[in-house]
Amino acid sequence: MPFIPHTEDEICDMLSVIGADSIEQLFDEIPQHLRIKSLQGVPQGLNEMEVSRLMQSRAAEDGQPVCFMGAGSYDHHIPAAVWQITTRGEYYTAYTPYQAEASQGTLQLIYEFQSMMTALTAMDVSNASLYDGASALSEAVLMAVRGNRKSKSRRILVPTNVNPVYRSATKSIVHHQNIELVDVEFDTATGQTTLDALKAYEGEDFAAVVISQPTFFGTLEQVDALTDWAHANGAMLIAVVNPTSLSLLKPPGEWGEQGADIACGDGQPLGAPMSSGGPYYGFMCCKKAHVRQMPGRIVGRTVDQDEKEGFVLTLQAREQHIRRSKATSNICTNQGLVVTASTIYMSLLGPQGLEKVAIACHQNTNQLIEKLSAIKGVDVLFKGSVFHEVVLKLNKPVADVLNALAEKNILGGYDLSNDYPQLDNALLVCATEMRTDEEIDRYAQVLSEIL
Amino acid sequence: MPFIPHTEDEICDMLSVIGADSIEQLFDEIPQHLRIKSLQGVPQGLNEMEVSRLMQSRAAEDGQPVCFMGAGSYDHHIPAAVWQITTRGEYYTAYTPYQAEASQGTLQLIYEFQSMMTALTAMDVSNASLYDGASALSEAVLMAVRGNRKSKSRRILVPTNVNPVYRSATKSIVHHQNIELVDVEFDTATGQTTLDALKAYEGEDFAAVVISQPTFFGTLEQVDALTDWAHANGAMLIAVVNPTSLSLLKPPGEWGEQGADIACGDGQPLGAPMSSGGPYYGFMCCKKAHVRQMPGRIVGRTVDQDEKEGFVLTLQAREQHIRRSKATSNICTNQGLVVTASTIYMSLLGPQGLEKVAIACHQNTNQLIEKLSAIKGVDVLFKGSVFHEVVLKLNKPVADVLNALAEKNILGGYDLSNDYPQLDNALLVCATEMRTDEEIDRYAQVLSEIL
Amino acid sequence: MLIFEHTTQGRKNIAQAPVVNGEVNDIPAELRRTKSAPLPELSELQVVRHYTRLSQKNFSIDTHFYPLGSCTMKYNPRACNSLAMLPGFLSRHPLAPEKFSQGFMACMYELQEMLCEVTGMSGFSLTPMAGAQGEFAGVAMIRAYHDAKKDFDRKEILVPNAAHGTNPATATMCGYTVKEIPTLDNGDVDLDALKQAVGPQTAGLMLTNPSTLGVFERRIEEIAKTVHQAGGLLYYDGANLNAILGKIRPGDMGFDVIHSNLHKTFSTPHGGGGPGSGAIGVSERLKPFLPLPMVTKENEGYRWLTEKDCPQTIGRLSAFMGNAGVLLRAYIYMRMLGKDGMQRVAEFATLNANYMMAQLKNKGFDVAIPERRASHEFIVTLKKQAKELNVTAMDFAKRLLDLGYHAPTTYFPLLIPECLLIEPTETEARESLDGFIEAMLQIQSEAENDAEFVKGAPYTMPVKRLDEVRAAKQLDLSWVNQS
Amino acid sequence: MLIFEHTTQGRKNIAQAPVVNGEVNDIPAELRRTKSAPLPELSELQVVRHYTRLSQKNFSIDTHFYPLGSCTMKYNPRACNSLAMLPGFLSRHPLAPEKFSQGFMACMYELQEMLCEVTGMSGFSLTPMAGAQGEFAGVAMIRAYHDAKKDFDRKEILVPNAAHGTNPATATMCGYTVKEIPTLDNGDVDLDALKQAVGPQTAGLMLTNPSTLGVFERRIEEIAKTVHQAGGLLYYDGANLNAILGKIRPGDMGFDVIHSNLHKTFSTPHGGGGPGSGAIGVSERLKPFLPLPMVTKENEGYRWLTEKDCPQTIGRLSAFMGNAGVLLRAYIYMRMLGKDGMQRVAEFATLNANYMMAQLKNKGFDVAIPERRASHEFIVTLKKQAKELNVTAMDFAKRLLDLGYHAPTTYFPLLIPECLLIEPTETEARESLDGFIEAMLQIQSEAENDAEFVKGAPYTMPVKRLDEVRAAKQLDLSWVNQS
Ligand SMILES: Cc1ncc(COP(=O)(O)O)c(C=O)c1O
Ligand SMILES: Cc1ncc(COP(=O)(O)O)c(C=O)c1O
Repeated sequence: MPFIPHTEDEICDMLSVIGADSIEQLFDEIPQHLRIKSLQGVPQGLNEMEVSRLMQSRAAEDGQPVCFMGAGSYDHHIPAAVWQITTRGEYYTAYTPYQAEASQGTLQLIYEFQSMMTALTAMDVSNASLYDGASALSEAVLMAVRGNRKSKSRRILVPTNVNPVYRSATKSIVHHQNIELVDVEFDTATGQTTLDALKAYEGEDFAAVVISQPTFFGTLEQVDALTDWAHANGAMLIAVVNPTSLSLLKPPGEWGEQGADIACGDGQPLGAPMSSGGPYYGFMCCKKAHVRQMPGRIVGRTVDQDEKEGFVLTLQAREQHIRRSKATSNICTNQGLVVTASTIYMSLLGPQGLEKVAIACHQNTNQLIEKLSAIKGVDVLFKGSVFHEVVLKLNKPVADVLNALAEKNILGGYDLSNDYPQLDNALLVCATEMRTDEEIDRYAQVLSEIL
Repeated sequence: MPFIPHTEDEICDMLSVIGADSIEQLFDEIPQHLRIKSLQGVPQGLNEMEVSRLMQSRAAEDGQPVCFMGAGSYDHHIPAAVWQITTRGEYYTAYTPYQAEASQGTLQLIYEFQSMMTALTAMDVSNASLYDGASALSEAVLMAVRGNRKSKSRRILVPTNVNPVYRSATKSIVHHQNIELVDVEFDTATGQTTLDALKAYEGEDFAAVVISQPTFFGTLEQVDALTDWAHANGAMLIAVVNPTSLSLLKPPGEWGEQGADIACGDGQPLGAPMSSGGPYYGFMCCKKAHVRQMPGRIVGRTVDQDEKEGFVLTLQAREQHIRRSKATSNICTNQGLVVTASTIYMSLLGPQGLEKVAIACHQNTNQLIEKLSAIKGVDVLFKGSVFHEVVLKLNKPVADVLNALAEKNILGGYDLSNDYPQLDNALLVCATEMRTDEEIDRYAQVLSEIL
Repeated sequence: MLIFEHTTQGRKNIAQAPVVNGEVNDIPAELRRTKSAPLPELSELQVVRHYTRLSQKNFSIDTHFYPLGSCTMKYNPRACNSLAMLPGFLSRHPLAPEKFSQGFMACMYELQEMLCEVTGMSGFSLTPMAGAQGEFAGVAMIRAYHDAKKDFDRKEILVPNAAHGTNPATATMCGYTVKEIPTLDNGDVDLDALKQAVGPQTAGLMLTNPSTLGVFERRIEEIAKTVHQAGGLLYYDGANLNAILGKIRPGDMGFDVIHSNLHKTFSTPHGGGGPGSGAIGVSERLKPFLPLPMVTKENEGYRWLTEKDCPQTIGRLSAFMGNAGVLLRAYIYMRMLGKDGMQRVAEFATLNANYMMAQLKNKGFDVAIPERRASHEFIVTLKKQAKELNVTAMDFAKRLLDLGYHAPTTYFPLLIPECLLIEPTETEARESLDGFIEAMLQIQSEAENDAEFVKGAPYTMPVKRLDEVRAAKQLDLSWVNQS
Repeated sequence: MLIFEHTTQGRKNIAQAPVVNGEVNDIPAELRRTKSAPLPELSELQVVRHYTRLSQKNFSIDTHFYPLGSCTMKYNPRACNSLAMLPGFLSRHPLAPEKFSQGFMACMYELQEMLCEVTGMSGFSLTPMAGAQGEFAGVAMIRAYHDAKKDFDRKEILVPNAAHGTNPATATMCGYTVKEIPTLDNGDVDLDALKQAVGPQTAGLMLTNPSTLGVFERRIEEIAKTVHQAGGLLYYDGANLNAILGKIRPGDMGFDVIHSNLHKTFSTPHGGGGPGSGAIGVSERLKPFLPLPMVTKENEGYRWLTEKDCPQTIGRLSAFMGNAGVLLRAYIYMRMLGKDGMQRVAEFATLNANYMMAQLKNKGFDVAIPERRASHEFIVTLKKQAKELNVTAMDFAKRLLDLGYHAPTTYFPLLIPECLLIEPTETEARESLDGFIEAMLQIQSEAENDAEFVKGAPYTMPVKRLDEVRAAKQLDLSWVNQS
């Protein structure tokens, strides 16, 4: 019996303490006719050696192509220390820190995480994580609707250059509460959200405007002007940001006159492997005034009976286990372990290291653009500078090109044709700090052969 | 500066405390003309991302053939928990437990290790490890020469079916002290050391007889008779044993009337990966009477000032840091971390698990023998049962066959022709519990195509 | 000391800094950051040492018995960790083409199938990232189902008052109002009250069975019939699947939708607060509404189901496919257990709980529902101790920490005063259970002799009892904005 | 509690047991084990919990400042661990054919080359598995060299009395007698005594430079000349290479042979007692004698040198090629440091040591050789404290543990009474050094006010001072044979 320590003698003893004849008898309150005898569809158990063999072959099956794909998940270097420490049993196998005195490790770490996120975003406060970037945006939208004192509207302006899956997931989540996401089209020349596009909505009531920096296209928004527009129109400003970019780009807390009200995004670039899409984590920061509307756990610093510093979960009255149907969100379990990894990641890189990662990504992407756009049949779709992703226009259907690249062990990028059918043969590519000159050259070489 | 935390300000401060103008000045006692300016032949440093890329490609380069090779290093399953716990910083980055009170983790673990080794070998005491199996044998030989009160001889009888590298390494190490290893030829029909072969030496004085169980050929020795012969002739009996086999085979403490005097071997099969040959560890157990002749560290259980149980390094008067030129050995650093892994390995498997590993190895090897010996051109060289290795006789030069197998991703075994030129086209093969039926069948299939 | 307090300005850890060439000058100044972020500046050694030492301040399964009721703190096999973190899995981009994802997709497909089998449901989606998101998906499907039938008047979700907080919170998120159903003293749902409560406004009932009181709802079939006859659907909160794995299946009990907390029953680690996975399963009639993505198997191999295949889906809940790494761990665990191992989970979880309950009862503790079988967990109530000795459940909990045991869940479920909800799980040896019982007896005798001593606990933790009121009043949530 | 004491007889951890079919009946009964070995019987959780908790009872670099002189306890980069444990390296059989080993062999070859460069030697063998085995190889080569010249009368090895114990012990193992050379008060070797000692019986001199007293031997060239003129060879104990890396090379100082403790200078972890690596380098004239195996590079790639290539080799010292995993870690570390990083090792190791020495001196502690520069380490002597306060170096050491610092090396080198040999290493931040100095001052003041208190330390460790006499007298070395 894997993982079950009982011996026959112990079972007998324990049953006699209980006063039962058999383990079977312990289930006697369950209606007999509902009982099943066995789980036909589940295979026989494997021992660790066997399951290792199975998983090793499954993991090997998929290969490890050179990754030029971003679109929400990024191939960054993760220092070895990050996961070696994160998977220490004391972090890995602890529960949510409900017993604060026996959980100071996790609690202090979360406090440090919150501090780092406020440092990075220049916002006042941070929570302890949400599920991922998409769910963070949906929670931000719900929070804005709850929290905007100037507006009673349940409408939110969302540019279509925000990650399309974030938009669709947010819609799945918020529409039950009669919240409406209103599309704002991007400028076809620059990929940006323009003030002109917003002006069409002037005078209407919106709870919030969402702005993504960089956009899903990698392009950069005029964040100051857009933020000021939102505030001038009584809307809150929700910033969706890539955390890697924040060492290079103006943090949301400094956007416009007053800064963003809520900043959220996906923490994956800060120490989480791409790992087929998760676990990542959603982060959320906000202005202090809104902290009681924030969903998710929050850790506060306090003192113990001897005035010694310590950490606890705080503002729990917002949460489901106290407030139940009136909670700010139903979230309970979050993404604690990934937050642990991320906190260690940020500490190891420090401000300079993070800035260099951002610059290296940016420079590699510029180099990739240079090399690829030199190929006949490849054009850069949008004018203006990008952070670390760019949309290319090809002279052939993107799907075919990606397949051909895949045959050469290159993950060539993300095909935009499903999400943006109006953009013909558009391909979103990315080069993080991980991509070498040789890999970029080889991509260009292979692509030029394909086109 | 990788791994150096000093900032410019700190350097200035620290120098001023020292009263030096520059770091350079701290080297002013070194004769100037001997100083070098830089290390030309060393490449520029790589950051972690770069060195990861390098090592990943180096590790991938060598492939992972299916292993039918033993000859002193065995491909066993290692539970995931073993190295995840072993590489915890508290074990991985501690020094030798000189400050006992701050090292109870390591010390208790070694005491447990010693206990497990005595359990496995049925000997009285164990040390905390030597470098590897070969160095353990050489230390055992030195120990026997020191410790045998009945004999003043510096000669040791060593059957040639003992691992040839162990024999040659032992010779390299002990010959400086005028110790002579006397070869005893094995029986060509069985691969065993026979009493007849020993009888030739009857009446001569030997410090010890070495017996390997199983032999390098995988065959089994008549350990009772050989041990009794050694004792009857005033020699000590040094057992060289494979620890995996000890769950199945009679432990050296029970050989013959009195048991072996010293048991040693390589601990690799108990939780250390093959890893190109190391780190493994040598283990050594002996009768209580000889404990003061034992080389290496030993941990003892004792009490503290409050009579609380605790653990310390003991009998240090045997060791080089106290006894200096009169120490039992020069060994200082041993193989502590691998001992840690091994202790966890044995705990995870337990007596039943270890026995099953031994049986599975044995059964797989029998199956391999059956399948391979059915091929025309393949014969089993020695009569009698084996543990988990066997010598096959091929009808073609072994080197060519192994090359052909390697082309098909099979590590076919160990070519005996260098060590035993008298055995024509002899190949030593091994199947541990890791080998599946499919792998064994495939080996037979491919081999039959080659021959 | 905080990591920020180890900082020295200007310190660099260059082993982690990529090489950059020159300056960035193609990004307009007004879009650039001007001051570098006030993040800590440390050497690798300092970081490693800080977080290694910090970790030692935690209780965890790997270090302590952790009988936290409703949380199923069982052994997390180390193999699940190392195998889920094989480089091939870690480096797979979530949007990699299907052709290069067959190994991963095979695991996900088989996981879906196994979950269907153990729950008795017809379809499973793995995308929800925790129990609460699974609940959201489930209730959203209930709503989609009624909406599809143009049955727009069902505006209410019924929830027993013993339910976990996520249940009512979820109902609200899905736009429903919540009506609580009382629980009888014997732990069963008050069926009469339920019958009164159901009606044309009922969208569904959310139920945990065994309930959070640790007893099996014996009249589950009647409850199901009651709700179904009123046109509502039945939601199974599968946090407690550990109690019934391989013994009885929610699908067979009549449930229409279930989420399973894979991080409980299927032993993926809790990680100090997550990540989890709330995979969601449904009966045939709800299948069209399952959230995406899901994996399907066709002749040539595995492929993702998209909105085109599933036009009625409630959509996507996450950017990609949920917590893939957690799903892999659950998959590996299930493969290791196999069909027999799974049945044993329920058997030994139940044996351990009933043994502890019997022993504690024998030694004089009051259990909440003494006449019933415990399922995988049970409740001790310290009402008597609170009243007579002024020593509360909280005091017992804190003192347990000193004695080397993580406290059980306290003050949940809310119905039982001064309660400890105790869930030992199947992976704990009798030695741990007996040790815990010993500790409870020790505290009881301490409480009788010196109540103040118990009320001052813990004494051996890194901190004593913390001032939670001050934490909430004098908010200090970030070092950066504090100092 | 010992792991054996958690045992329950008959408990099985089946996840770790391979499937076996039937009985073994082809092995004669008299060769079989009859009683199963009395090993512990536990569940995985119990094992994981036991060894996780046990680990927390250790000080280590990852948790504490560990200024253990002569041991070079520096940061062990986590990348070295994970990269040396890549599956391709771990699963490589040591006897795998060269054709399938080029990746691994390239690392070993480049490591040999880099070690030659940093030490100024002409050839390196990586096979010795620790410093002491490196010493053995070195002295054995000295002997082989003299033997090859038929110079059989050199029967003596000279060793300064400050030397590490492995030096004289090694000389004995190689069949030599040992003559100790005194050390002057200023830390230099007594050159006059050396001149008197050398002669036709001198096989060689073993020297550590900087010595274990933490000072650089200024007259090294004269020493070398003295020994060489007498026909002896010079052995460099390279345990202390950290002090001089990239600043001066043993080969340039005139040494003929050197071992380098890769587990010190090149940061492979000490693992609670090993494994280490004592790679051995030689000047041109000793090259033929190097131990095997070694890697060489030829047109087509890398290959192993065998006895055929090296007929004069002293042979093999291990079953395969030594501690390959340790060598990989050292290789990775060296590649990360690069040429500049290596120089900085010596610079900052020296800066840290001199800073601590200066501070402790300023605060009133006696250092052993106050007029000299410290190298990478230095010595504090507590002779005064022992005499005046009856508080010894051992007492300071134990009390340091309470204050969160691992004690320096105590009572070594043997020449200096009541000594603490302090080696901070380059990877420690000033914060650690200052904290240690504070702790020393605190203990000093405790000693002045309440000597008994200090003598009772430690108070906060898992145990108080242990009875070593009893340990050695009432030998208890195995649980199995005790109970
Ligand atoms: C009964 C019950 N339902 C729901 C949940 C919510 O699950 P999660 O924390 O994964 O969101 C939990 C666990 O916290 C629970 O115990
Ligand atoms: C100066 C000196 N020489 C030799 C050695 C022996 O090295 P090892 O312990 O690796 O055998 C050591 C370390 O212990 C040492 O400090």
